[in-house]
Amino acid sequence: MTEYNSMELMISVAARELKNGSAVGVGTGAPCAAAMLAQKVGAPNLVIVFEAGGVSPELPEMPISVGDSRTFHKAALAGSMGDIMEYCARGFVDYTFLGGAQIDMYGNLNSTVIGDHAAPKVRFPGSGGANDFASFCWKTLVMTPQNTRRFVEKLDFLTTPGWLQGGDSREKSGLPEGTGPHKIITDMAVMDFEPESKRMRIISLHPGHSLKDVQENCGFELLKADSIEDTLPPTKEELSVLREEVDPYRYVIGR
Amino acid sequence: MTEYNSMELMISVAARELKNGSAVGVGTGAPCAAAMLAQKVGAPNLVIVFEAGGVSPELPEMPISVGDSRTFHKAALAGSMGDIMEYCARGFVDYTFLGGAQIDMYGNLNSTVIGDHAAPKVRFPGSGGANDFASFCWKTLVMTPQNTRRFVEKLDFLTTPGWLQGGDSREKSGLPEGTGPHKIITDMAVMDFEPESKRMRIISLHPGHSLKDVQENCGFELLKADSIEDTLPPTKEELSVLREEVDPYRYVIGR
Amino acid sequence: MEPLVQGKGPLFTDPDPDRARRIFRKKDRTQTNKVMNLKKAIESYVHDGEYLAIGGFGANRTPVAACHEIVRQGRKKMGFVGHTATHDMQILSAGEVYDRIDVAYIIGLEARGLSTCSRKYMESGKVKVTEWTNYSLTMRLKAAAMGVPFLPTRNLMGTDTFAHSAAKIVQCPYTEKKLVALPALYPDIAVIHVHEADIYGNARFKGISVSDIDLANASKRLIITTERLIHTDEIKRDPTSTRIPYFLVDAVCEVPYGAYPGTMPYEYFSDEDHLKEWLRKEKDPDAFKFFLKENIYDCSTHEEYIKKNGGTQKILDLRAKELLLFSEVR
Amino acid sequence: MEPLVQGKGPLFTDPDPDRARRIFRKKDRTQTNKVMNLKKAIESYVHDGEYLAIGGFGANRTPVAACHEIVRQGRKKMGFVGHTATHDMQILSAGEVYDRIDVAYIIGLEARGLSTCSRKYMESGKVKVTEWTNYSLTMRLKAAAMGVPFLPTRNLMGTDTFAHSAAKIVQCPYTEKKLVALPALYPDIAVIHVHEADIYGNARFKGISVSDIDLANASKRLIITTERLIHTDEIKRDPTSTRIPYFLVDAVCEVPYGAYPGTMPYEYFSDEDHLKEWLRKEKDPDAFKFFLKENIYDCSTHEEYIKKNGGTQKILDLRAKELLLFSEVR
Repeated sequence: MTEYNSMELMISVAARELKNGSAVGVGTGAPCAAAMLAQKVGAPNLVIVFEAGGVSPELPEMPISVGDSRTFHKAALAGSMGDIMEYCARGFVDYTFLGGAQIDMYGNLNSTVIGDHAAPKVRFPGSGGANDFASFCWKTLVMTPQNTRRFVEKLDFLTTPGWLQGGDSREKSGLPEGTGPHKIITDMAVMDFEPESKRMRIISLHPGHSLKDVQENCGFELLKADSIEDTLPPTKEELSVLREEVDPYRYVIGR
Repeated sequence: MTEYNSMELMISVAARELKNGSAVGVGTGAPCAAAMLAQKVGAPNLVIVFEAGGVSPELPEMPISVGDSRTFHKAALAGSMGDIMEYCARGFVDYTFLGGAQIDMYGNLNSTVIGDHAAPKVRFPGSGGANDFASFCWKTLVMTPQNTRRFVEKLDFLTTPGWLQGGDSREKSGLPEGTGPHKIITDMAVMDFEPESKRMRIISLHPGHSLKDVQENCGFELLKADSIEDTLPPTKEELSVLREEVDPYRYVIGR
Repeated sequence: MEPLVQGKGPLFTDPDPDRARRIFRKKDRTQTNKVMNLKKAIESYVHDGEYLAIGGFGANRTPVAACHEIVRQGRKKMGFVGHTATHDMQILSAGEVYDRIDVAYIIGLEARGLSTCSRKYMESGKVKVTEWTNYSLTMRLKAAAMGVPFLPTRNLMGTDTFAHSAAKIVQCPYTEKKLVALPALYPDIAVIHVHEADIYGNARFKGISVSDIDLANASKRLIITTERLIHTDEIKRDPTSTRIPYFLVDAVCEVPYGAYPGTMPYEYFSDEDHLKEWLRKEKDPDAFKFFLKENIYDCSTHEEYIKKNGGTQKILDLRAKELLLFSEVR
Repeated sequence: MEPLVQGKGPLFTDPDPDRARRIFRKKDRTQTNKVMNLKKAIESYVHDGEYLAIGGFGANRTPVAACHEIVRQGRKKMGFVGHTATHDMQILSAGEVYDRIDVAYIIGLEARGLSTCSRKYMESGKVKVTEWTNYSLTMRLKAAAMGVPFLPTRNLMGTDTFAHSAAKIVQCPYTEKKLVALPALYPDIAVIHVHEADIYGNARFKGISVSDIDLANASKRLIITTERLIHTDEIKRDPTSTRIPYFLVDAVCEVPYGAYPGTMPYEYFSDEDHLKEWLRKEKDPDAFKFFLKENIYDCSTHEEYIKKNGGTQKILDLRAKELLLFSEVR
């Protein structure tokens, strides 16, 4: 069986979530790699949009910025941030891929501060377009390495909405109906959210990882699906496309 | 002294109101002729905007439509209706020129219906952009032939805001501060509005017209300025530019 | 946000963004060949009783061929957005296509005069009316495009236009100023005429955009009629020039001179003689009936209509009148 | 329209459209030659304590030369809109130009990593902060552009981002849905970098517009830096391509490679080596001080800065990396 690293696994698993004929709003790095991989393996009609204005580009390589000139290379439209967010707000964009410094059991994300907002221990970039994408796009996907520092009981700051306090709290908040976190893809497992409580739930384990590992590397109690799958490792095709076409310089998948 | 008709007089008088370095939102016909005349006689830097999106064109001839291709001929910008109305809403447009089927003593205009709105005797085009221009532009100018059918005590329908019910009623209504009707130019006289009551007031009489004529051709009582001027007739230059450059086919000024 | 006052006009469309989102969610994002003839496009996407919007500005970059086809196919009981509706409305009135209308500018053909046919129909009592203004309707489309149920503006207040609208006056939570809240307008179907489009529906046009970008975004279905098809490579070479991306579009119809007898900027100017003939013929019901038979009902295509009115030579004459092509040499 | 909830962050600018209208009313509409050098433009139009906005997207079509000049002239105590502020913010932080900021995206340079200098400054306690999102700031500029005190959106709700914003949640008068009301943002001064402008300020650029059209409209004063001047006849030949009309503009500065070391689409790609050097040097205060002296304080022009970093040959290399120019031949 082919060797692969955990980033290659996460990107491959993430790419499989993106259905052909749907649209995804992505940032730079791993999410963009997953979208590019999906386009080249089974979802040629996946529409990629970048918050700065690029619509459906033919990406010649990984962008360094969601506004750099790669993001509208041979695009259908080089528009505005307003155009992109309006597509999202109107329900045209099916998925978004996000990450963050912290995530909680409801899939809420922190990318703003560690410590008190008035005098932060660490200041992060803030929402950027994450809060917008997570508010408007139908399904939010999160790709992140898993550990107890990242997966926390309580966020220092709720930057980007997941299921908020769980249950029907998201819908009650006023955010568009039918939107919310869909799957969390870590270096150990895939989680979804239990339909009633909206709590994070393990649905699939990556090769070599046990339920125990996953729980030990999480700062809150994870629910477990009735039947837990084994994550399919990256296929030969996924790996070769990822390594040769998507990220030949291994910016994202590393060495 | 040169011969001229009342339309030529009205357009010449109207053109003098448009200061160089200001902006005006106009429609087709006489208002456009006045703006074009102003540009060629003393106000070369008058900016003309058309509600459909044309900004600062070099008009090769009178447009037939405020959206035809003349309205952005050698223009600074061929934009959108939103662009134009946003300039107006932000306070960039100093004047607008309007007309209507009926006008009252506060400069309110009717271009919607004669009779009951539910079952109108006569249906007119409606506001178009008139209500928008009159709401947003600083000064509304009206050019209209004068008679008791047009100048009425009570409008059948208040399409476009003048001073509403007079006094401070316009400002109280919520319309942008400092906007409102400025001058009414008829085929007999020029009127402004008395600062307190905001009632229409004669300030200048055209050659050959008396206060009596003007009042007799008005369905409501007109106020009179302390000193009433004699309207300067069109100059030789105004007439030759109007006849030879602005409206050579006499679409507007007639035969 | 309790409204302080509200207009008494009927609201013909649903401003709810969540219901609209469910429809937009279902729209296919795949790049598929959407080219079809106009007859097929109108049959497939324009239905009795729906709410219709026509792009352009009255008789400028207006999908006239599509208006003829809608009348030819006998659509009825439609809602219509009378947003500077001039010649387009004149055609639809002749077919009595609509029975309710959001009015900003109707009946008139601007400097050309008023349409007897449109006026008679509007005075017939057959049409429900709500009053607005040009900018109000643009903002209503923009609200829909932005996926919000309303947008605030500062026009309309103090007038009967407001009183006969379906708008509401609210108070600003920051400045306490009064503002008009304009409800989002999501047309069921819009038709927009452009200079160039590819087979997927990526479309572009030159000159003023009027309200067509917001209209394209707001409409649940969208038919593009285009002067000519271009290859997708040309779109991808210059994505800055794209005005409408393909995933908003349901059908692409190549209709040369599709805006005739109106103006298509940079292509041909309006046929003023023919438009005058329309206005003249409308005054005599029998003559007008025959005129419509001749020019719409007996034509199977827009090309036939143009042939009857001068054909290629007429088009060349109108191109010579289009100063955006010819101004330098005058 | 009583707010249901409101954020506790400070509102740094006045959303009142009538006060803004009085300022826009005074702007000269005459076509006058506004060409001046960048030093003069920054001296004349950018003042201590004012609220500043920088166009483009972080390190893409960003007026970097203007940011250097603002730092060189020692502007202080400014407000700043951190709307995808990346390299621009990194420069302004080095000069400690701002002491209050509306945050959407700050500190980071996206895939390149985080700026130590920006982060330290943001953690220093010297800067007042209000939280927003990219779209929220775009909408705040659009509200100002539209001359209304707020616009409604459906993001932010339920989060600490909202709690630390200056936004308010209101109820829709049509659907009773909760909406966020975003207050209009009128910057005192904005700088936008473009491909081409004429001497009056008619400006155009290719590629994504990000939020620059709304920014140009919303700003009380506007400086355009341009890769090159073009003749007004070229603007008038193709008014569809104009993005910013002249009467919004106060100064036009011709600054070739004015976005270096960022990307200027269709012209040159970003100088990733130099941007990495910035990030590296920031980690050592003394080295960084020297780096700033070298690259900003001791340069009298942007040209000098580029010369120090490879000059013409570097630019040619970066042009070769710009795939919008070179992709076909790869």
